[in-house]
Formats: sequence, structure tokens, C-alpha cells
Amino acid sequence: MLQHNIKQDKFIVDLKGFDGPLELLLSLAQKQKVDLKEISITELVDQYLFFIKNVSKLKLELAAEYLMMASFLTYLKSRILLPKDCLEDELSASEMEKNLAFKLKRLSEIKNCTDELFLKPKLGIDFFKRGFYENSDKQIVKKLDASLIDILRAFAKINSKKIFSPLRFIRESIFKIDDALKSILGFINRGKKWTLLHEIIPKDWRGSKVKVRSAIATTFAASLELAKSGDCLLEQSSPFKSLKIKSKERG
Amino acid sequence: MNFINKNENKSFSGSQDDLPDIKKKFKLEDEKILEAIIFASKEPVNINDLKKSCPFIEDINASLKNLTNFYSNRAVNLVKIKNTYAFRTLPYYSNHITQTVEKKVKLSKAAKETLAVIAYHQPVTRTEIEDIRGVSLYKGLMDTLLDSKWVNIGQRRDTPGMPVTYITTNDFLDHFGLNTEKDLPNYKELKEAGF
Amino acid sequence: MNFINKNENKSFSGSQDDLPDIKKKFKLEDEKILEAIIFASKEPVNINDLKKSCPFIEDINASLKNLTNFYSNRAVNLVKIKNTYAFRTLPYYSNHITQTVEKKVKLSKAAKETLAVIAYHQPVTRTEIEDIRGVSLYKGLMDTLLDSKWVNIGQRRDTPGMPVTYITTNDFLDHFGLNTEKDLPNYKELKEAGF
Repeated sequence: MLQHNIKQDKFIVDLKGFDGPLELLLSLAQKQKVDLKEISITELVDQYLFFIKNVSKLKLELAAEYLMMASFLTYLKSRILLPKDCLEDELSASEMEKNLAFKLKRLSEIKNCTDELFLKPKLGIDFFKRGFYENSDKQIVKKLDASLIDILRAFAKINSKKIFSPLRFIRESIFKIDDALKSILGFINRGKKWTLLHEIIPKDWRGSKVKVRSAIATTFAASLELAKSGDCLLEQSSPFKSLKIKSKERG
Repeated sequence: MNFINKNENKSFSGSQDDLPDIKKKFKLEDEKILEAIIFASKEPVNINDLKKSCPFIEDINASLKNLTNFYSNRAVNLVKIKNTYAFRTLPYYSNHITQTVEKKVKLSKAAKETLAVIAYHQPVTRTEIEDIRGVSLYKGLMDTLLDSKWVNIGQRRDTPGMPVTYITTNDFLDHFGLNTEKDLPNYKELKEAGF
Repeated sequence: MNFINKNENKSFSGSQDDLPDIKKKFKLEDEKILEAIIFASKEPVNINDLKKSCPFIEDINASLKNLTNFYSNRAVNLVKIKNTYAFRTLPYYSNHITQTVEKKVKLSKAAKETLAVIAYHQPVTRTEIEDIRGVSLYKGLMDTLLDSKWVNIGQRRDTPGMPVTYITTNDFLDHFGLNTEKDLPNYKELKEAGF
């Protein structure tokens, strides 16, 4: 919890001791007054800001939650100090003050209750159930056993499995090399004119972007293969220009 | 757990001619049947299960009350946990009993406080818990509490977004020796203060 | 099990000046301590262990005799087995009822997942379950779930082949302490809870 060294007028703190800024604020308020009803909010704001300032000197990576609370408190203090007629919007400073005081009181109550609850006698520690149970003359029925958390975990697992599913190729939109060879050879056999390579892609492969991309890539690969074996000629006027194809001149 | 009444013993349904003495004797029998069932049962027994297995008992609540009274000054008491009944030893005698305690997961400070918030404010949403504690719940905290079997999921809140709510269970009440949530320490005071 | 007398309560060892009334009262306390110990013990308790854990009891045999007498006309009796003591319910009472003892069988991983899919996606067909889980259901899995009474057959789907759909039952809701299937947290909420 909060430790400070008044002699050095410097707080030595461990933020890890606090579950959030509200708890820190509560701890400061409890130091101010025993009765939370009588705490001074403006004083509390100053203490909190002073605290945060000193902590940030020691720790650069101050939790965002604490800084957000600091900015809220700075705002609240400015609202409290400003004359009332300067302000016209929704929540008045006194309401914000009351709300903060309520939250502090509520948190302090739940903390007390938590302590009291865990001080109560506990089953298996302070009081006991019957040590053993008889099982003579009883019908034994098999019953499936599972807790809600088992089901929730199973569901969460299925869902995360879906998110991290293995990479799979969608086979139906891949133009096969055999099909590309067939379509090029079909073209070559028909005529000897120079033709743009992408014009010999079969019609049913021009529907979607994915299909066109795959068909161009495969047709290009197939054309290189055919050029290598001497079945066709390829021509490109300059880099990045369209590729033309023509059957090899015979004779 | 289910109980099936094997032979609905006719002798339990007394005729009008029965003497009061015999009636009284039969009442005692009712009590004792309940005593046997609850004593032998591993889990707290639901009152509806008792009714189902003992349809011949006219006033089951009265019988249970008699049984509770009978054990009230003993070291073993009949306790009511919501709508279930079980025998438990009195904490007063715990000093003499040393049992190998089942290892329970030790709850963190945050988990204990969250459990208390759920107990006092149920049904309560995640956002409400965070608002009361003034901090966002760390990942896995609700997971731990659900795992403890002390917390369960309640009805969704009928507000925009229909958020899930959390409630405490009978296991929770049983563990802390509470009859209902109203027996939580300072429960009344907290509700009266508007928390 | 071992009993260790944590605090040897001095008040139990009465002085010679005690009045008979108080003596009697102390005797009752002795009895009740024994009652609590024997009740909570996982096995019949050896009389030597009782003596060791309750050295303040002057006449342990007398106390045990009193306790035996107290329970003698109840549905639960204190019985002596060799040199050990235990509480037993009388067969006479258990005859009225057959307790169906549930032997708990843990659900397999596949069964848990399938149950989760049915709970979240109901009404759902077999093919849809297989599609969501990405594996085909092994033979007998649906039978196990149907046997558990947590799953039932819903209306047939109005698609070619009219496949059977599966739904969860009221027993399912009861078992998991839910009011409706809609109270189950969705994936986003589960993630927030740290699953």
C-alpha cells in the first residue's frame, strides 16, 4: 500500500499496490479523514496530482488510467474553483463532486465487506460436511459431468480455431498449367499473327480479378516453357509493355 | 440427485380415526425419513426433490422445521442454503476437527473484491463491476471466478447491448455458511445506503 | 485422518467444586465435540484417535454411550464397528427411497465442443455441427449427448433431405444454472472474460 516518507517530503510509492486510480484516491481520502463524508475534494485532488507528479518522476511508464483520472481531477478542480455563472453545461461541479464522493464511499464499503466476507467461517476449514457417504442399496446411474465453464471454454476454443485456421489455397480459382498449355497450343495451331498474351486467356477465366490474375500468371509461365522448347516466339517491345505471342515460323 | 419413492407406504396416510398420538408418531417418522435422505446425500438436497421423493409427507416445511429445531443445539446442524438442505458441523467445534483440506485456488485481492461486488450487487454486468472497483478487470479474472463455481452467468440485462450479468451460486453461499445473499455481512446497511 | 487438538480448552476439565448441573453440561459438550468429529470424518474414527484429539474428555466411553443413546431412535445411528465409530443411516428409512446415485462421467473434448456448438447455434443439423467443428462427429457422440438429456431432437430443417436438428433442453439450462440459452455469453464477451 501507500508508503511515504514525510521527512524527505517525497513519496516512495509502488503503484502495483493499487487496483486502479480510484483505489489510490480512496487511500488518500482515508488518510485525510476517517469519515469519508467529510473529505475535501479539492484537497484530495491536490494530493492525487502531487502523488502522480512524484510517481512519474520515478516511473515514466505511468498507467494511462492514472493519468486519465489526473486530467479528470484537474478539470473537476477547475470547475469547483470557477464561479458558477461561468458554466452552463450538463453536470455541475457539485454533482461531479458528489458522484466522486459516492464512488469512493461505495468502494470503501465493498472493501470492508470483502474483508468481512472472507473472515466468515468457511466450509472445509471452519465447518464441515459429512465426511463420507453411504452407497449401499442405491441405483447407480451414469450421468455426464461438465461445468458451464467447460462448455464456454469449448466454444471459445472452436471460435479461436476458426480465427487461426491454417492457410489454405482456394484451388478452384487457380488456372492449371496444363490448361494454359492447351489454350496456347490451340491458339498457335490456328494462326501465325502476333497476339497479346492476355488475349488468349479462355473467356471463363476473365470473370473475377483473382481468376484473371491466376490465368495470366499461368499462361505466362506456360508460354515461357513453350518458347524454351521452341514451339512459340515471345516479344516485348520494352520493359513493362504487354507481351506478345506467335507460333514459331516454320521452315 | 433424484429420489424415487419405492413403496408409497400406506401407513403414512392416516385415516380420520387415528389418535393424535399416532399422528404425532407418524410426523416423527416423516422427519426421520427426511433426516435419512439429507444425511446420506452428498450434495445439499433440493426441497423439490424431497417433495418428489416423499409425496406422503403432508407438510414438508413443518417437518424440516422440526428437524432443524431438533439439531439446533447439536454440534451438527441442519442448514438451509437457498432452497436446499444439508447437515453441517458448527464452526464452534472446528478446533477439534482437522481435515485434509482440499486445495482451493487462492483468490487474488482483485478476485476477492470482484467476488464481493458480484455477491452484493448481483445480477451485475462487467461494466458495473469495473465502475464500482474503478479499474478494468484483468483478463482471465472472470474466467477464474467462473471456474471456482462460486460465480455463474445470470440473465442478460434488458438494456441496450443486452450485457451478460454475473451472479453467485449456492456453492458460494454454502462455502461461507450463508442461507441467502441477504445474510452477507452488512448487506442491509449497504442496500440502505444505496450502493 | 488425524485429529489434533488445537486448543486444549481448559474449561472442559471441571474442578471438584462443580455442581452436578454444570458437570452434565460439560458432558454434553464432550458429546458434541465427538459428534462433530465423527460426522466430519472421512472414515470411521478409531477410539484411540478420539482419545488423542480430546484428552480433556474424562470418560470417553461414557460420552460415546450418551451420543449413541441420543441417536438411537433417529434415522441416523452412531454405530460401533470394532473399535471405531461412525454415523450410519438406518436401512429401514432408506428402504422408503431408492437413491439414484449418479456416477459422474466426464465429457470428452469432442462432446464438450459439440454440446457448445448445439447450445450456441441451435437448432443445428449434424452437417452444420461438423462444418463448424471442422471434423466429422464420431459414432455414438450424438447418442451420448441425447442420453444425457441435455440435448434433444428439434424440428426438421426445411431444406432438401429434411435433416434433423439438435437443440438443448431445460435439463441443460437447469444443470448449468441458466435461465435461457440467450444468457450464454457470446464470443466477444468470452474473450473479454479472458477465455
